Amino acid sequence: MLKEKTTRGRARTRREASTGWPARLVLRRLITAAAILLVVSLVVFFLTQALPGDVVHQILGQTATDEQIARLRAELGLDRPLVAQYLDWFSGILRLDFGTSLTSGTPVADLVGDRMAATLVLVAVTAAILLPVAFTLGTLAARRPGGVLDHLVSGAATVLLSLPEFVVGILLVLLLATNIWPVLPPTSVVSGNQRVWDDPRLMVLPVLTLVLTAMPYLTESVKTAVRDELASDHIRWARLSGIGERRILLRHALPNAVGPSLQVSAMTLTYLLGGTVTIEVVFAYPGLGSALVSAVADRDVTVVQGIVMVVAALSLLLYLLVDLLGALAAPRSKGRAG
Amino acid sequence: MPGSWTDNARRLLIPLMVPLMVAALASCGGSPTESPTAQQTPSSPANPHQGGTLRVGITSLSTADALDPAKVSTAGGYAIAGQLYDTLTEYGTDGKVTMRLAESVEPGDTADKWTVTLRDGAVFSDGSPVNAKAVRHTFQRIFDEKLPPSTSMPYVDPAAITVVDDRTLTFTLKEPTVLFPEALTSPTVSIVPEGFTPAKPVGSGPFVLETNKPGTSITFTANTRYWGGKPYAERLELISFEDASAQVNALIGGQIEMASSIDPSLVPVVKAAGDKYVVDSYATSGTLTWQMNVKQKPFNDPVVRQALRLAVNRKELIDQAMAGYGSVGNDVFSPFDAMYNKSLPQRQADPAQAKKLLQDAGYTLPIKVELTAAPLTSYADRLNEVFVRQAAVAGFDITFRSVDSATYYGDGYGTYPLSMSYWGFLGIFDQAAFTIVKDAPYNATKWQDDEYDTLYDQAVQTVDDAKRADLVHQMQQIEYDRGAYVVAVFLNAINAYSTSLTGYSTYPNTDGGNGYHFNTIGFVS
Amino acid sequence: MTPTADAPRAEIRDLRIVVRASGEAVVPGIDLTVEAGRIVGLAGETGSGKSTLGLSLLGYVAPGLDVRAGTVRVNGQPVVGEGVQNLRSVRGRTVSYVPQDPSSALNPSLRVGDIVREVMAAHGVLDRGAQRRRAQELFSAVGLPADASFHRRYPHELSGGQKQRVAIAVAFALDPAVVVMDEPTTGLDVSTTRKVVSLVREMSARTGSSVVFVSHDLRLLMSFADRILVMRGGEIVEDVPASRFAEAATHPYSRKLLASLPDTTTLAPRRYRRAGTYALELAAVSARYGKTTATHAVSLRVPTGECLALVGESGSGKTTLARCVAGFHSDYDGDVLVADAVLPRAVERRALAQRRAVQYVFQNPHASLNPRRSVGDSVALAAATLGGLPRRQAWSRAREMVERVGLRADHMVALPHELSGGQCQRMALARALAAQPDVLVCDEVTSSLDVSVQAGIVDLLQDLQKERRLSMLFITHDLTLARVVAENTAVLLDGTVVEYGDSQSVLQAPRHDYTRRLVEAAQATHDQM
Amino acid sequence: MNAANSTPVHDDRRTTVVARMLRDPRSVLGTVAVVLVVVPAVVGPHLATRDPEEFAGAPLLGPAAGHLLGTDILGRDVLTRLLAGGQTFIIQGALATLIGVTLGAGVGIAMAMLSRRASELLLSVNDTFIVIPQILVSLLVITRFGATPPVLVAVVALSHVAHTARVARAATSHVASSDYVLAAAGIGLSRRRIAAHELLPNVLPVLLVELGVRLAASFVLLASLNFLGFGSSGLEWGRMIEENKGGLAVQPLAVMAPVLVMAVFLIGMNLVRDGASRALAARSAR
Repeated sequence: MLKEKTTRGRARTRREASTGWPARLVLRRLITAAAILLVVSLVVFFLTQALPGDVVHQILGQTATDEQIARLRAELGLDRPLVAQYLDWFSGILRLDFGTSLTSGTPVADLVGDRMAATLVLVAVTAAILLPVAFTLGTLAARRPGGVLDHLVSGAATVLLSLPEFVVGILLVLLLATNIWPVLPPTSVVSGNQRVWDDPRLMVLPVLTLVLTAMPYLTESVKTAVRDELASDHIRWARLSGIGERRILLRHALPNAVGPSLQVSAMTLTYLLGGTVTIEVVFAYPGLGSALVSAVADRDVTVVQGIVMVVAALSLLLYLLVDLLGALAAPRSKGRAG
Repeated sequence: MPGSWTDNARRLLIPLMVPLMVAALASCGGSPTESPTAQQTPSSPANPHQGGTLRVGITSLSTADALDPAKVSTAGGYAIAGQLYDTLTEYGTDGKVTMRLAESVEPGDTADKWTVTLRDGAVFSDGSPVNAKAVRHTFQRIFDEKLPPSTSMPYVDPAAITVVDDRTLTFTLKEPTVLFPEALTSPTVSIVPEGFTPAKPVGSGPFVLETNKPGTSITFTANTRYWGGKPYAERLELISFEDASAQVNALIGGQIEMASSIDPSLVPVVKAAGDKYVVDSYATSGTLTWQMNVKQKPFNDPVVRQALRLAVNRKELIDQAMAGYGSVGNDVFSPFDAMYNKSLPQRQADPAQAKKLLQDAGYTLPIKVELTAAPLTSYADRLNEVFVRQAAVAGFDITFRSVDSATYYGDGYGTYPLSMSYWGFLGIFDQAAFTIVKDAPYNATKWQDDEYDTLYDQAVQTVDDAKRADLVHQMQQIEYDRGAYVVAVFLNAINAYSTSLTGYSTYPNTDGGNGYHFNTIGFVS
Repeated sequence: MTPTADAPRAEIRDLRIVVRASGEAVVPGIDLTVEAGRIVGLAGETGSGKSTLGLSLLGYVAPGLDVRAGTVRVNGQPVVGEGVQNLRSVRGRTVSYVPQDPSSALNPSLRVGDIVREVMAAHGVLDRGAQRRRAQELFSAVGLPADASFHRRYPHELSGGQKQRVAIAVAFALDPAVVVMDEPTTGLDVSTTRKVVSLVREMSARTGSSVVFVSHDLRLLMSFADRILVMRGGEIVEDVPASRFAEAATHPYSRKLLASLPDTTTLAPRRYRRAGTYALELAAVSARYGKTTATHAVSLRVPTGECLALVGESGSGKTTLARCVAGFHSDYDGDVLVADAVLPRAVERRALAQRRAVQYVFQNPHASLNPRRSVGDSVALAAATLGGLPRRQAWSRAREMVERVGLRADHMVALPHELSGGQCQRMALARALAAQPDVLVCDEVTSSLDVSVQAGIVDLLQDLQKERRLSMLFITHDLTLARVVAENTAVLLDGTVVEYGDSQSVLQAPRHDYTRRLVEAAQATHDQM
Repeated sequence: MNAANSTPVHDDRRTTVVARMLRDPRSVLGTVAVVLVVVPAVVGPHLATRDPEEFAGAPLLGPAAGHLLGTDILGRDVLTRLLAGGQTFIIQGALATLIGVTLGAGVGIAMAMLSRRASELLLSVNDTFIVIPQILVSLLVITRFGATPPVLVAVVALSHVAHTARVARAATSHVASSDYVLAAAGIGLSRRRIAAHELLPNVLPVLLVELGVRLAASFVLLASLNFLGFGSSGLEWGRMIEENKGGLAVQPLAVMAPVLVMAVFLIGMNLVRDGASRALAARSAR
């Protein structure tokens, strides 16, 4: 209903107001993001504190004497009130100091830095393959609803969607690394100071697994978005104006379909950022997810916090980026973004 | 249960190997006359060559692995310390105490005076000599800084360590302890030079540190000055695997040459992968033992404890949960100890008898119990499952609660009526001192028996082998009759190697692949 | 065949279009010739096949339909039937199309300048610079701002009329032989409609293009087309020059259409007023959208039992005012009073009795009924919640209302999509009546309906008003209609009341320029008849 | 008054959604697949001749007479366990999905209905849950409360809420601005009734799609939690996959049997869901 009320006058004010939109949008989103990060840190800190046992028990185990426990507690500063511990940690964060790992005593940044890089590379390479392939497949399938490709995509999506990532990973290892046709390294272990991306072969299987497991949902989403767009009035009009199919797809349909699909992409990549644990375990991939799980098991609160903050910040950044991209691709969304 | 965050619990058991009690020096000779299981160690056919990078997959590295040997409390830390540092004594390939940096560790007239003579020519990786001063410094540092070994070696008086000459020093202990040489096998009392700092980990071990990525991997280069001769491998990498399957896959994929302590169920996987790999399995004194808490119902009643021991089918546990890789236990520890009581009749599963015992004692069956355990090894859960099932036949309704290790050792620790522990790699006295005698620090069963304690006190002072053996047999008879541990199985060390390696051996009283002795392993030319 | 100036621009021969699934004929067999430079009006109600026929000129049939026989040629080139070559090169260039709803037909992510250039680029006409100049020319030709900043705007930044002008610019961009316009003025207000049709005339004259103008608005066609065809059931039942339509149309259906046009000569507002009381009062209502003010301190009164018409272009704020009354728009200053009591702003805050007092009928009848609820259920729901009736009585009240609005009880089990627009609007009315309101707010209730259906609804409203002494706020852009139904009329321009008074005098002696223009526009249409 | 006299088209409405689905081969195929999995899962435990915990031979044996699908890592019969382990797994997964999607839909619809300020606040809270790694929340909750079936169901349900809420919010906003929702307020319906009777039915098709995706996600998450050592200790397919994954190279059936059955079930469910969507769409199509 609202769109009918767009008078010339209102259109102009809206347009003028919108000239500064990226900066304003970004600023607003950054403020919200900061608030979200604050809440995330609080939630995670106190949730971790609520776990049974603590890092001191974990370090000293059953051989601990009360004196040792007390001493280690004091050494790690765990004898202070929770709020003080949190504030201490938080003031560090404001100076971009993530603190030191309670178990190893090394700075969290050092401990997590390499793993973060490894995860980022994994997600980035996955995205670099996943996004173009999913968008291409989804778009092609959308061109002929009910066509062969459409059914193939849906079918493959359902099958892959129902396979846990680790099963896909293990099957790929059997197939391509150990038993059937061993052409690839079965795990992503690296030696010494080598980085996992120094030998691209090491990344093939994890990336392939992630691409295969993330593909179905994204492809389906792209397919739906493009299909809906292709059925729209303006596409029909473009066809009736003699505009070629290729041009209709690329210039008329895709930009409008990109927005919603990007949202799904961001969702997928966010999931990969913090959720590749099983893959990391299957391939012994030195990433953030397994470090996170270990840190939870060790009750290494500073490491848990550090990883979660990094993942959350990256996710928020990703969503911001996606919203900006979406707004650029389909300008109407900026009207809705506010 | 996969992986090694679950193994976190396991690595915590290593400090239990910190030996402290009295030892029988004289018992150094001889190996167990009867191995609990047939050994299938292929002997190393060819001589190792110098050079190459040896990559070892282990499932236990963690960020808590300390580089300071005195702070080592994790399996990964233990593995690392074994490369960087050296101890005065160690458990050898036969499971008995042998000398390392020490040439000899001799008691004086009484067991409270000990003379340690150092090996000639041992140096630290920075070139400084391993001398009496360094040894004294090592102990003084531990006690000055109140490092963990100080509490586990309360009988050591740091002020009463005298440097006699460059290679000789004497210890005057606060109380007589004939197990002193055994205590010195602990990596936490590795010898470090004066001015040692973990930031620059200088030791006299076979390797020196190259790079360390905590919890991920650690790389070493051969120590050319190592007293035992330069290690065969030029470089050594320890690579962490969260998942037992990934570790084996890495071996099959040629990414590591050795998979240390693999899961028994993965043996067929290695074997199916072809003849480029060997699986080396040998019996050890390590065990996953169930602990019945006698302060809690229903195990305050010896009849119930006896019934549960009778309920267990040990052979079936090994066949089903450990793919046959293990040896049957008889509810007493330390099968590699020369004084192990072999005359005790092997307890056989008899659930009917167990049930009858319980019913005769007036119990209404089933008896409900909760079993609390952390996944100590990749197959601990499996053992527990089979155990629960076996116990059910005898009238126990056991609920198995699997928790992570931090939870396990948290507030509830000590209150679990039934729990599981990873023990072993110790002699009978060590084990008793840790877990059985009165005031034993790590006795999760809370079991205490005056007769047993008297026997222990006598035995620990008895110099005569035969007499002491008799006392030990009586101790084990008591454990067998009314103890609170269910020692049903002993674990095999199962290591998988590429056939390109040679030089591995057995270390039945030491955890880890090849007892973490990687300097003796090298590539076949 | 070389088309000459006199040769027919489009020829349809024996065209037969059927529903693929059932074989039922949508267009059973039609012949049509469109001469050069002529404007052919295609009239008929929804479902009469007029759009299908129009689109066939572009070689397009809707999914599910099949061309079974016949040929369609444009400029001699076949687009349907034997010898169809590349439709793409014909579409947009030889024959072009103006869609019904420009707001959904303009690609939201393209700038309007690009939208015009796209069609040139698609046919490889002109280089980029020349395209830009041509776009500028076209924009000024259709009366849009020709400055560069306008080219950079996006469709959502334009008004409905502007959007339609953009669509027309696109259609005439390549001087096509034939332009098919599919109800291009639906949803536009009367003055905009007026402007659009004169633009079409002008463009047709300028380019020599023939225009096929599909519309259900017979009066509009009579005002500017050269020739009017009336379709019914897929057949052309009437084909006469527009100027003589009123006299020459012979088909009974044509006569019926003519008869249902509101008779603007009979202006007899009926008065049922009880002196001194107002059913509805707006006191200095200033409605806002965020920081934008939509209406400026509007004060209006509806005497009990009378009808007030609120007239204005789209965007003038009339719907916003109506929504303030109903409580659907709560961001306003000032007061809305019913029976002298101030209503809470948001409908959620209003007591049931207050909600009952004001009922609202929406412009789009299909959108105002829950698509997943039977229409009868919707009516009964109103009776139940506002009338406080138990289920059984609610249903009988609903049935009574449904029958009163001219539908049968068996319509009640239908879902909205199963009813026609007019039927739905009657149901919506029935729902409003079931609440037994004091004030009925009618928001452009006839504007999306076919003309013959419109008349029925208007009659019904008048009857209801008489019979139930309903007070009404009647929103419309159609002055003629205002004159028929309302005693008083208020004219709204940019959120301000510029004229307010007796309908008769407002129309006969408009004081404000704007009102005068509106009256002239309506008059012009009327005069064409 | 021709419009008023024409009879509404009734044939579409009289046929129920179910009847329409029965005429759709894909829905029928899906139903068959689901039945093929669910019936044995329900009936299986009662038909089985042996205790699923009983040992049938050495660990990881291939198929043979005594054990048609071979033995698992402990030497138990895979077929018996497959039959016994479906019920719990399917119930847990389905329950978690239903709870999660219902909660998410509730939150999403609430977000779309609340005032802008409240809605934005809720959206931020919701986003907070989206950016915290899902696996972390699961681990924290399971570590705190133990891997009991109710906790697992709660954890898996929780993992769906934020995303479903986003989806539901988008769909609802679309519907909430429609005239018939205003009309419902106008005839005096309460917010709750508007949510339940006006919004929900019209958001349902979107939620149905979400339900299908989330069901698969539930199963995958349940299996993954098992893989990470945080699964339940009871017998169910997820645990079977985890227990036996090490032996995949020598006894693939122990892993692939539950995986395949799970896949067949999900594919079936998806076909049914697609069919339901089509049937609903046909019902309200013009």
